[in-house]
Amino acid sequence: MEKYIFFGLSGLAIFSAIMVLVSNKPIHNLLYLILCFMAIAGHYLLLNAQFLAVVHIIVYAGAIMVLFLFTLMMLNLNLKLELNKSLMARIVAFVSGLLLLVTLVIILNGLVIPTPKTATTQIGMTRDLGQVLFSEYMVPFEAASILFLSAMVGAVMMVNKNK
Amino acid sequence: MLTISLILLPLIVSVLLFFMKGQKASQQIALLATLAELAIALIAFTGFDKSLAVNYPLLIDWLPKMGFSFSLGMDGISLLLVMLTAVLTPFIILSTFNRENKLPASFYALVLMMQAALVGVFTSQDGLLFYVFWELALIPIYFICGLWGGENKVQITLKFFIYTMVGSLFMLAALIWLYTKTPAPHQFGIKNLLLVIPTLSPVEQAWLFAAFVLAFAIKMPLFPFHSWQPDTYTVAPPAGSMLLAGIMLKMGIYGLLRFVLPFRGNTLSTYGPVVIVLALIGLIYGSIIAIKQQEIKRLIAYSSFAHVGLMAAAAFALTRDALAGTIFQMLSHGVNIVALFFVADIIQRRTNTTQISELGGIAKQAPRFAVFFMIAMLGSVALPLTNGFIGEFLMLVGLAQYSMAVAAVAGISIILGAVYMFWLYQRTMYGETKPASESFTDLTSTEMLVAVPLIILIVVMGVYPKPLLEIAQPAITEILKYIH
Amino acid sequence: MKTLTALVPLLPFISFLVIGLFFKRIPKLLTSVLACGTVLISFIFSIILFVDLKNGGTATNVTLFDWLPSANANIGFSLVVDQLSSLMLLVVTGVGFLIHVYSIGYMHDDEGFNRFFSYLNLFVFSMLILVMGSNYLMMFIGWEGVGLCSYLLIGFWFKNQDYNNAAKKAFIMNRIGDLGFLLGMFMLYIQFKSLDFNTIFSQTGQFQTGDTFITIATLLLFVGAIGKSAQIPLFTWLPDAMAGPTPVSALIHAATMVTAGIYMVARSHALYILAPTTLLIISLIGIATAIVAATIAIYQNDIKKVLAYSTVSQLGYMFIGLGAGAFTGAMFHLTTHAFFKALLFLAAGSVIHALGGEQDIRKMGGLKKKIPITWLVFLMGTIAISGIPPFSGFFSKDEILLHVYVQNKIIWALGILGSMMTAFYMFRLLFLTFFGSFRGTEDQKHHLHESPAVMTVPLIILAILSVIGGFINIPAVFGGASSLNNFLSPVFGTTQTSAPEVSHGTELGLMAIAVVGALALIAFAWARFVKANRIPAGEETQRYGLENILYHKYYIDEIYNLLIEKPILFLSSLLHKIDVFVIDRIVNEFGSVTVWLGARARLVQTGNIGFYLVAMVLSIVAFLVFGLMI
Amino acid sequence: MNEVIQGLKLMPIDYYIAFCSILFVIGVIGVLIKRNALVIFMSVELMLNSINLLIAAFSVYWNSASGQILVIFVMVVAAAEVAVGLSILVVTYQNTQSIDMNLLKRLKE
Repeated sequence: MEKYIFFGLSGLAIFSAIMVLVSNKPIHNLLYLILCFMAIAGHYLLLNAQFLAVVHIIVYAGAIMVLFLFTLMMLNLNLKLELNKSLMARIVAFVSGLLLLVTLVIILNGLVIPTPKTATTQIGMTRDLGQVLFSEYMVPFEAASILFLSAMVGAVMMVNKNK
Repeated sequence: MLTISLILLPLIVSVLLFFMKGQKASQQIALLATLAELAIALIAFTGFDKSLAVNYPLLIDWLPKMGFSFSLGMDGISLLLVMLTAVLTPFIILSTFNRENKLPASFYALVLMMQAALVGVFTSQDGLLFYVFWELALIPIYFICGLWGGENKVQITLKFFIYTMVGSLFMLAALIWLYTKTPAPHQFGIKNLLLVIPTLSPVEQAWLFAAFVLAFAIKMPLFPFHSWQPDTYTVAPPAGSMLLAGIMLKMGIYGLLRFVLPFRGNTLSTYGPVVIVLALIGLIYGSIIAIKQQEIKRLIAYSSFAHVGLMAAAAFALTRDALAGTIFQMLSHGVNIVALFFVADIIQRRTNTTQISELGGIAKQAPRFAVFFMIAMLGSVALPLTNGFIGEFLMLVGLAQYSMAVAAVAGISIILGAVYMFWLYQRTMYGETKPASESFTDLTSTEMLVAVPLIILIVVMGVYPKPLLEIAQPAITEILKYIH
Repeated sequence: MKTLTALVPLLPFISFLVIGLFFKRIPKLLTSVLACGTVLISFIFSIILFVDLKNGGTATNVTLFDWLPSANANIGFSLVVDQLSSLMLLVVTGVGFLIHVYSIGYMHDDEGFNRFFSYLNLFVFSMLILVMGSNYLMMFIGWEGVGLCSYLLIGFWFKNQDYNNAAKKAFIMNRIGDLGFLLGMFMLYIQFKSLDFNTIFSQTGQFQTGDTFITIATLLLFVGAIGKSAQIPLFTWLPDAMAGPTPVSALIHAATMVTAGIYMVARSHALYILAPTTLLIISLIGIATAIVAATIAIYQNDIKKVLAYSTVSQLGYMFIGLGAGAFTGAMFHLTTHAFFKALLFLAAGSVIHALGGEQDIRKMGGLKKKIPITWLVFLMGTIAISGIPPFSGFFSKDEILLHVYVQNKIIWALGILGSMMTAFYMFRLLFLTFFGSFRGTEDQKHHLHESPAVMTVPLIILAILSVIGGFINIPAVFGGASSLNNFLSPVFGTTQTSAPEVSHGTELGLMAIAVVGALALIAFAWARFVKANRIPAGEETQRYGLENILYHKYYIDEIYNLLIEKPILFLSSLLHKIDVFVIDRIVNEFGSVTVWLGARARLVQTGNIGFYLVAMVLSIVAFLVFGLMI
Repeated sequence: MNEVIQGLKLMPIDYYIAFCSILFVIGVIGVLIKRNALVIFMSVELMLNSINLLIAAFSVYWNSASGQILVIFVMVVAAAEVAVGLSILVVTYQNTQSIDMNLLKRLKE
């Protein structure tokens, strides 16, 4: 049962990822990407990382993708022809990518991963995560907020500069 | 404590000087600092205990996990070279007193920084520290030559800088290699590094030998790595030339004695002759080239190159006399070359030229100067009872013990040395007075303050070299112990 | 005695220091007193030391301080006065003192008066160190020291670059010899672990006669003597050295410094007698030099040059003597030669002084009446050098030739020939200078005057010594006691063949041949230059054959110039070019290559992000693969 | 629900590794072959997500919450990055009327 869910989600993710590359309209790319993210959210659920799954949906599908979409709409890029590289470049790129995959697979195959400790704790639950996050990772968490702030300021500054 | 104060004193004064302005004040402060340094060095000299392997040791852990410590100390060779540095620097500073410099305070600050670095090189007991000081010494001289030099200074100084830097990188590589071979926990102490050498394979030893020799050969310089030298000596300000030729060049030979001679047995007997041959080639080659030089500083540069060749050859002869001679010659060459560059400086200041063909008849105008020049020259051509003779005699004796033929070839330099030095003297000092030297005034009292002590040094070291020679003996024994 | 010994060289040195340091301030009178006085005191001390030795005293050894501690030996700054050095001391300080006095007059008007005397005192000091040193290194100090003084004094009038060149030539040729000396010294040092004379000579017993080591070492030492004593092939500096003031020529280039080579060989006789090959070579070089220099002298027209070549020739005789094992003979000739050659030079100086600097004998003549004292003493000197009995040169030269005769008849015959030539050119010089009519300018004629007493008195004293100097060693055949032989025997001991195995008849016959030959050539000279009144041809005259070669001194200077000087200068330029255009170029090319590579590498940075990315990915792959392989 | 999760936990970690690798490489290829800056950004997001998933998987595998915290931080950074990146994109577009990556070559001039 779980297997089927796993493979189904994986297949969906890979398919939509490929479609991101294949389709030529940016709006389609975006939609396929969202689909892919949904599949990944499913994986999180499957891992019992409920909090992550929710955050993932909110942040990626909700925030980031909307941002993309917004940019897309604002610049009205959808009507543009897809800019494609020369065939040669694409082949080279594809081959290098495959090479990377092959090496990765070989290496990761060779990894000996020790068997985990038996555990049944609900680490993916919001409560548990929250405890860890606000105790152990308090300082990085606050730092992250500063990062956000600066990113926000930066983004505004940049776009504003020309006006 | 004594050793560290020898380094810290000039360093601190140097830092202070960077924030100062004005020629007079900075001159005097610099001079006082070097005199204080000399006083400390003299204390070290009088309190030196020959029976100890390392005098005045100082050990501060720096990176203990890496076996790297701030470890200083002196044996006889170190002490003599520290003395040389301490004695010469006041003269070098004093020799600039009549000269208007731009940014005088920075100039003296750099000279003092140089002094600190040189003392550091000579007293380091730790390989990495040695390297740090070695490179530190390069920085001030780079600025001294680059900022206060003559025509084409930037290009020539840069070449000198990169060239020596490349050499020292080889040394660093060799040091690190040795370090990784020390038994765990790894140690950077020079003693530890040297003890490793015999345990290495012949191929490794050969590579290390080559790396060290290359680094020192460029510094000294040894044929055929010398081509930075004539240009640099010519273009550098007089004080820079004095520092370079008088003291800095000794770093190379000191390195040879410290790091290369302890390669025992086969490596040394296989590759040592290569160095000797190179040194001899340089010796004859430099001497012959010097004969036809038209520019005083360039001539002195080639003569210095030739002398260094003899020192390097003698160092590899590996006999007690040769080593004593090499060490002694380091000192006397330092004194003589500073005197000669001072002569060149005076001529340049008075006549605005150092072209030999434009000079002549100076002896008539300036007899005291003529005497000073004459004695400096005699020291340089190794006339008995001058300091040059003691060193050359011991070196040649040592070379003769190594091989009579080598001594004979090396001896030719005695003849050639006389040829070019007397030729130089004759053309500048004798003959009809040329227009450039017509208004040549004799030595001023400040200049006498430099000239007279130098003369005294040249003569006294030649007449009574015994104390200096004896101080170096235990260190030589130590070196020879590594070899046999 | 020890204090005395130390004071002998020290006094002139102190005088040198005082005059040298204050040469601008002290008056000439003080300089004269100081310079001459110290040498005189040294002379007196030398006499005391001599008398002590003469009365059976033993050699005095003084070590002033440890000079050079080396691995094998502690070379001390030490002096020794034994019979041999005592004899040299007398010559150096005695003749030196006379020449100092003479110089007061000769240099009186020179602006470098004080400088001159300081150099002269330094020379005396160096020479005394040379003869008194008790080891080879001490000797070498003096050896180089006198070379330096010789340089300074030859180039005394340094405005003239020709003089300076002569001075430099002298120093460098000496240095060539010195290198040989040094190498010889090294061999001894390595073998005997010492440079001390006594230590070395006492160990010579372990060597067979003709031992290769000894032969090479002695030959190398002899190279030093060749340079210092102006023998073939390093003799050309000595005639050029006449550029110096005449007292210098007398003191350094006739009486003392140039004899250092003879002294050195005599001092090392213990080694030399073990090396017959070396002795033979010494003989050959000596006779060759004697003949070559004598032939050149025949055609020289410069009064000092003639004397210079004659000095070279006489030094050749001394070496023949050494080669034949006549160490005493050589020392004897050295002594008498110091007397008469110093005399001749000083007299020549007096002539030059009288003529206001003229040195060309073609412009002299008829001076006999004008400067009678000079003429008389010059005559004494000339007779002495020509070997006419009972003047000093006869005895000393005869002793040498007698030994040579026993050893090698051919060399003896050549020696007689040379001595005949000596008689000829010396009398040629005498006749051309003092006989006939005056050939100089009217101006000079008016100024002709005898030198002041301060110059003539030393001349007279030297003349007397030249006449009677031979009596210190009258051979047995004249009923003499060979006192010099006896005096020196503690040094040379049994090693020297003091009494050649020839009958008195043969000995007298040999003497007769020499004397008759000399007289014949004197007569020939008389006929040619006084009777026929022949004057040597002028500078531009075309000369032919042998005369031309001799006049141009066998073209030796030109040959050296072509074979040594030119190639070295050429090599110097060539190597300098190589240095700049090859060695430095290679270094610079390293820089250029780096710059070039940088320029090429820059092209990789296209700015094409796609390319960067691909490169990045591929690099990651490469790293991973590399990691895998390890 | 718990049983499902228990069962899933038996899912071999290798599968996750393989899946995430593929996803990652697809992202890489996307970055390489596209010239549209927007799509390149998307591909980057894809790569980030693949890594995130792997981290989360290992976090569960090792039973350690830190991994999931890390994922959160990665998301934070990704969001910030997207904000800045997109604004750069907008500025670029305003200047060049294009979002072709190749045009950025001109930056060097």
